[in-house]
Amino acid sequence: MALILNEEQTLLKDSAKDLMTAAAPVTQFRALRDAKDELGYSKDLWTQMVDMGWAGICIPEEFGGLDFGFHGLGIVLEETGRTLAASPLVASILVSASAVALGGNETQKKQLLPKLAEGTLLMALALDETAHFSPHRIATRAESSAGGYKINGAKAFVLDGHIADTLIVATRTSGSTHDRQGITLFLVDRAAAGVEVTRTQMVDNRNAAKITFTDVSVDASAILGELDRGADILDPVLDRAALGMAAEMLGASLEVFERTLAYLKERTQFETKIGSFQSLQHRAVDMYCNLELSKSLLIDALSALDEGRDADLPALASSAKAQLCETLHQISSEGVQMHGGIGMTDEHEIGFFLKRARVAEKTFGDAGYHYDRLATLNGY
Amino acid sequence: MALILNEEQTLLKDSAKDLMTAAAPVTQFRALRDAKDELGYSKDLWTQMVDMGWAGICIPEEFGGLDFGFHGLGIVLEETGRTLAASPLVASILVSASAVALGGNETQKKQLLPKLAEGTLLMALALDETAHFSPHRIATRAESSAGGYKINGAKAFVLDGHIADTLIVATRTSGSTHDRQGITLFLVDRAAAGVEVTRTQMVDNRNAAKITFTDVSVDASAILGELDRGADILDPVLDRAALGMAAEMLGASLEVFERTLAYLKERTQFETKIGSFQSLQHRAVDMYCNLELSKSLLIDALSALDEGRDADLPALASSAKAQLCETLHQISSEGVQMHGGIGMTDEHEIGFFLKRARVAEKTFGDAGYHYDRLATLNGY
Amino acid sequence: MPDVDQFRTDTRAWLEANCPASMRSPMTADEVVWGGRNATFSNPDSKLWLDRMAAKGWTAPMWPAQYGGGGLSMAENAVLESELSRIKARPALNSFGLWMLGPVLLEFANEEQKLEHLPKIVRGEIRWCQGYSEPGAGSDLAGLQTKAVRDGDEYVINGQKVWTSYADRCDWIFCLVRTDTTVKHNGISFILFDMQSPGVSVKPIQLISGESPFCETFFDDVRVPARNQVGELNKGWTIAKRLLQHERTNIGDFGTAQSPQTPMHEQAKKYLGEDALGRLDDSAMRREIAKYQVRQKAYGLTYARVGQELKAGLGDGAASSILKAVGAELNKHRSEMMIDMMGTQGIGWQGDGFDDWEIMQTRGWLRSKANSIEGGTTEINKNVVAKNVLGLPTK
Amino acid sequence: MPDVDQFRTDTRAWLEANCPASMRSPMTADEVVWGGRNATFSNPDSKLWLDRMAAKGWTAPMWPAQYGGGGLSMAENAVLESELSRIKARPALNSFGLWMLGPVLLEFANEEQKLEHLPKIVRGEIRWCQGYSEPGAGSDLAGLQTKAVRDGDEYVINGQKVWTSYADRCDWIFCLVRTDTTVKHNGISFILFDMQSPGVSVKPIQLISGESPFCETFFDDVRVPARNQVGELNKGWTIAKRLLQHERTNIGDFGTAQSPQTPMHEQAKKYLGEDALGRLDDSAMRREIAKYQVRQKAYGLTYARVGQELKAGLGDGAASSILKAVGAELNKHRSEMMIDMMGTQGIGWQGDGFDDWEIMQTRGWLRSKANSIEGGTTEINKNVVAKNVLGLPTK
Repeated sequence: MALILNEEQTLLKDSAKDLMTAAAPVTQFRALRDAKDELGYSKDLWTQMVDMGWAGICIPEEFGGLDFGFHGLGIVLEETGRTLAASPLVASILVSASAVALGGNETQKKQLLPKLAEGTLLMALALDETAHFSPHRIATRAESSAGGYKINGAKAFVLDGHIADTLIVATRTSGSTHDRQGITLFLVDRAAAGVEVTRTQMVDNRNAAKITFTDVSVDASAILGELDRGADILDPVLDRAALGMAAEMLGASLEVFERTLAYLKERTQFETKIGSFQSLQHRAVDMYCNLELSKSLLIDALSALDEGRDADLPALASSAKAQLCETLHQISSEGVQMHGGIGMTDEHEIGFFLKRARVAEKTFGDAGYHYDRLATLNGY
Repeated sequence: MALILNEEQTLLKDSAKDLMTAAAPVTQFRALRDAKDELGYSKDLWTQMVDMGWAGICIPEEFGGLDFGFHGLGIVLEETGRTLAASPLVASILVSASAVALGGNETQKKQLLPKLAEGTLLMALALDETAHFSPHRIATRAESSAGGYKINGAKAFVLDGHIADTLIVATRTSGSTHDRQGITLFLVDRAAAGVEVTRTQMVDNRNAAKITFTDVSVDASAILGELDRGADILDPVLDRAALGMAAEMLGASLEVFERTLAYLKERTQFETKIGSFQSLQHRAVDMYCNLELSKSLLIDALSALDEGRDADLPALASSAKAQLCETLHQISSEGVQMHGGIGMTDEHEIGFFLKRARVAEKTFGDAGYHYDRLATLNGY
Repeated sequence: MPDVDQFRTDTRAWLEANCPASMRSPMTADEVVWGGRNATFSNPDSKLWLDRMAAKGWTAPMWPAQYGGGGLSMAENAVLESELSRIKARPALNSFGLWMLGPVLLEFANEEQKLEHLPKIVRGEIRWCQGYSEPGAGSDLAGLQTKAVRDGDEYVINGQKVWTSYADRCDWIFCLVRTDTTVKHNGISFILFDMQSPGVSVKPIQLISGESPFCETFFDDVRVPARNQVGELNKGWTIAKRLLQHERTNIGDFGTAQSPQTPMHEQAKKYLGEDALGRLDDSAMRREIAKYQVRQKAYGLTYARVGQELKAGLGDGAASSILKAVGAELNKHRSEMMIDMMGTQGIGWQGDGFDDWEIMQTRGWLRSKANSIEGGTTEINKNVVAKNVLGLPTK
Repeated sequence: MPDVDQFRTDTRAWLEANCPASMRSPMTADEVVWGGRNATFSNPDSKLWLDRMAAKGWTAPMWPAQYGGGGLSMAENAVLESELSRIKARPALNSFGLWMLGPVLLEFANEEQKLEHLPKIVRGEIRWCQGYSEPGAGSDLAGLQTKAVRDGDEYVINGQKVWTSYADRCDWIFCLVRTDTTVKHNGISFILFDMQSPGVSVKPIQLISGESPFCETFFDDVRVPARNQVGELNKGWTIAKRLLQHERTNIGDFGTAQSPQTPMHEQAKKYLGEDALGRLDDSAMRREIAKYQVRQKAYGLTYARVGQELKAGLGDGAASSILKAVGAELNKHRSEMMIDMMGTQGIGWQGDGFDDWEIMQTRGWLRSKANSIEGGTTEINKNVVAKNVLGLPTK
């Protein structure tokens, strides 16, 4: 049970921090936002990330990846979280590449993973249908039709849905709306007839879309995994997704905490540094406690994946995501409050983290979702 | 909507405070506890209370009471809460006299209310059957038998059950265990054959008992209110009970707050009064906020009763009890923490309030119960 | 009180004749009349209504008539208010001049200043803004650094203000300036000047929630006649504090001002659904809403209670000291709950996929974060309550 | 390391031969061996086990042999610990002398003092208590007032200590006394004396949770040989602080030490029931337990992580600074949840109607309130973390 980074991981962390600081500071995020960029991410930055091997970081070597382990991706996401870097890393690699690697047949893996690893293919998971994360709540139907399937339905909050080349679409092929059984995943070309993508502008500028499917025809070979057994892929993929988000959220939490601490040491009012006020000190310590607890949960869960402690993963992933939701919620709110008026201005960067916080909380399940899941997993 | 006391009420408050300070300081409560007194309250004090008219404070004049209004009883209970005075006021007057006044027929009122008002008859409500307040969860059965009824079942946490002369017993005469319909209240002589009373010693020394009923025979004339319609009496009685407890809890909260504030101003560590530490100051302000909010809820709910705003009562009573549970929970905990080591000793009085707090929270529904009820009342 | 009865009769008749029908309904934020040189009236009746009320001095009913006010007694004012409220009349004029500057001019200004400025405030001719906060002087307002240096009959002003509400639309500013750099509170003066003076520039502030009425205001060698100083030299802090009392009274009123039209649990049901028993299909949110509703109710009752206590001459209204902090926390909490229950519909910024109401919730959530900062931070508020109300010692 | 291998073989053999079978099982609080003049052994094997271990010096395995210790190297000590743990051997002796006083005597005492006291600690002959806190000196320990005045070859001690654990059963006390009243930290000396000295009296303290090991200890003209002073005159604060480090390390370990045998949700189901899907029949408590379990897990992992970091020479173990405060809050919260889920069965004091486990929960809840007070309050702990770990300024 490794709770510290090994040498390779430490090197990765350092290089990730270096790249983010140099190539993707928060000013770049602001520039993308203000330019109302159509892609919503920087292709240059993505190329640099791919060059570092991050797109293939947890893809097996035989499919063109680095096979560095999932922990490595967590390390990278923590650093991208610190600068709010926009990239296809979450939707395309953390989620989609995981889904293909876990559920794809050899043909699909050979076809998709190398392109994902080299960053030329972008993918996205079209899952949510309501405003609340509930992964087995699938009403979008895929019905047999002339040797293939016809998909009808609507998806919301599809991360990177507007830039993906290929979508993984969760559909219902049997059972009723909340059943775990009866969900089937399909690989769907975004350019296919009947797919309509509407980009949505989230409060944190995170890239997402709503997508409707109207009589979209797919071949039976487009099924990822087995018919009606999509949840068997979905569940472990979503554990990885939650964990990856938790890593990103730890990065954001650390960044806000460090910036706020620096501000407390620098801002003078009443002829004294405001960081000398005991009530602010105690609140800073409360944040620090949450950060240290969060780090421990996250590193254990990431290690569990690489150490093959698969049975523990659901509980560990839910614990980490739930705690990071609490931690980032607290720290992003306190960050603004402790910065005072300046923290309320768009000109200051601290507010970006508050906005990112709430979107990240809702992405792949909020604290409430994961607490409930943990209780169910533990049998109560 | 009176949110301040009128002149009469102010006079009552002053005289209640005077009596409690003089005749029932916390030292008296300690003495009763240490003496392991069989009654668990002071008969002398009860006589003095009765002489002040408190036992009859909300009993109509025609039945020997003062008809001063329910608000008056709230005022008195707030003051008894400040000194933790043990008396039959809650079980016998707040609860039982209310039940008789609201649900009794003329015969019952004539027979019981004058004696209650003069303090010679003590009564108690035998309601709870589990460890959690759930007033319609009645499994104790009353079955028709030879022109009367036979009662079988077990009751827990019957306040003053060990000293009551007459019990009001909630039984099920139809329906199933959680139904509102089908509950019948019976007046049962505590000395009746088949009634077995076991006094329980609560952490705060509050007087309570467990009572079992084995084939206890009662006449049909012993029914209080109507057959199967006991909840129609129970519900408004329990609103009054919750509200009375909230008043007592406000008194306890104020007392702990004032004592703690005094300690913060007096205790010196590091050559400075600990009350000058900002984190303690801000926590003291948080308590003060809760106190002021609590006062407002309570006085409005008490006024509502006297002003005949009966339809509002359930929501107001639940709001007041829920808020007072939060307030007293917070203040009693902070009281001990801010007193430091000395607050942990049995020799110091502050710990008594912590113990009373948790028992009072559980009495007639804790915060969780009342929040749920409020949500149901408001239709969500 | 026969006079008052007569006054009521007269007032009712006058209002009947003079208050346009379209002024007898609630108004939107866009319809508020702020006056000023560039006053806009979305409805011509608004101008008519303002002119008629101003002519009677009833935009400032209790100010003395010689300064353009209505000259009413407290009793008469109460009648006027009740008659206005009876017909649901809109306020004819809303202005910082009326509820912030005017009262302190009446108390501290000289006769010439009163005669110059008060009538224009009453008539809505000049719109005022407030030059208080600076980038380095927020909670510690008295730490302000904007300097006014005497040069003959003028002051030369250099420095920067921030959070100047509507500075880009206002005509004049009442401003705190440093006239002595060797002392703190006793080196501040209170001065009035025209925003069109050379050297004044204004830059609107974008908030995390979007557009805002706030501005940064810069003074670069702005020359102001020395006679525009109100009160004594270096005694401006006394005036500043008095004026802040008016401001805080106004900002404290979050909970009621921003309380939602539809009860929160109705919105919750829309986004979260209900079970077979009609209960909200999210037990944690159900509990949280109930908690919120209890505190919201308590907050409103505390407002009312303090009012009754003061009216009855009971107590010192100490409980009012907590209303700003409690109100700010309540509104922030309400906003967090709203976007939480809305799920991913609560975190949209603009454009496709979100309706106007949803965007308003998200923006409102972001805006609410300032509730515990503006008009005195919650931290400062608690310091003050600890000291002044609870009597806790300072170190 | 052939020596260590040999040591392991020898140790295993010795333990096999010398550790009585009844000493190879978990023990109850009553079975703990504290030693001392009036030592009690609920099982004769306990005495046998103590004597055998003490003879080898293995009650203090790493203390030098000349003071009765085992003289083991770190590597050998690790072997001994693993072998003891392999057979689940009970600690032969538990004592403040071993884990608090001994280490500082080794560091600060003179040769005579070491030879006098350490062997008796190793053999469990003398049981020690700690004379630190006073009624007026809690968080501010250095504010202590118990005076020691020199009189020839003796000190005359007057004053009062509080929270002296087991003072009523201990033989000697290590005590902080004021030897200079004109300065604070530099006027404290560290002194040892026999609790049977004339003038010493002890009064047990009743806690809100009931009986306790704590006492008040009074000194009335107690005469103590001056040679019992450890270290230099007026330099006792250095020793006191070192000793506190040992104490705090020990007290921080709440969460694990007091974690319940049965998972909390099992107890919850017993008192609250479950629904048709096997979920706890109280959704708010269900959520709260999940939250608690996440934090409890995080707390345990943080302990382990700090250990791994220190072992790997990474970081400064700063995270360990939060463990006491977090552990205290966790345990307090757990206790509140326990009595809450138990309803009226969680608020019994004693006697009919409550079983032993229930009473233990109630008492444990009350006792838990001290977690954030004893061994340094949470407030003091946060001050220290803010300053030393976060580097926040002092005023």
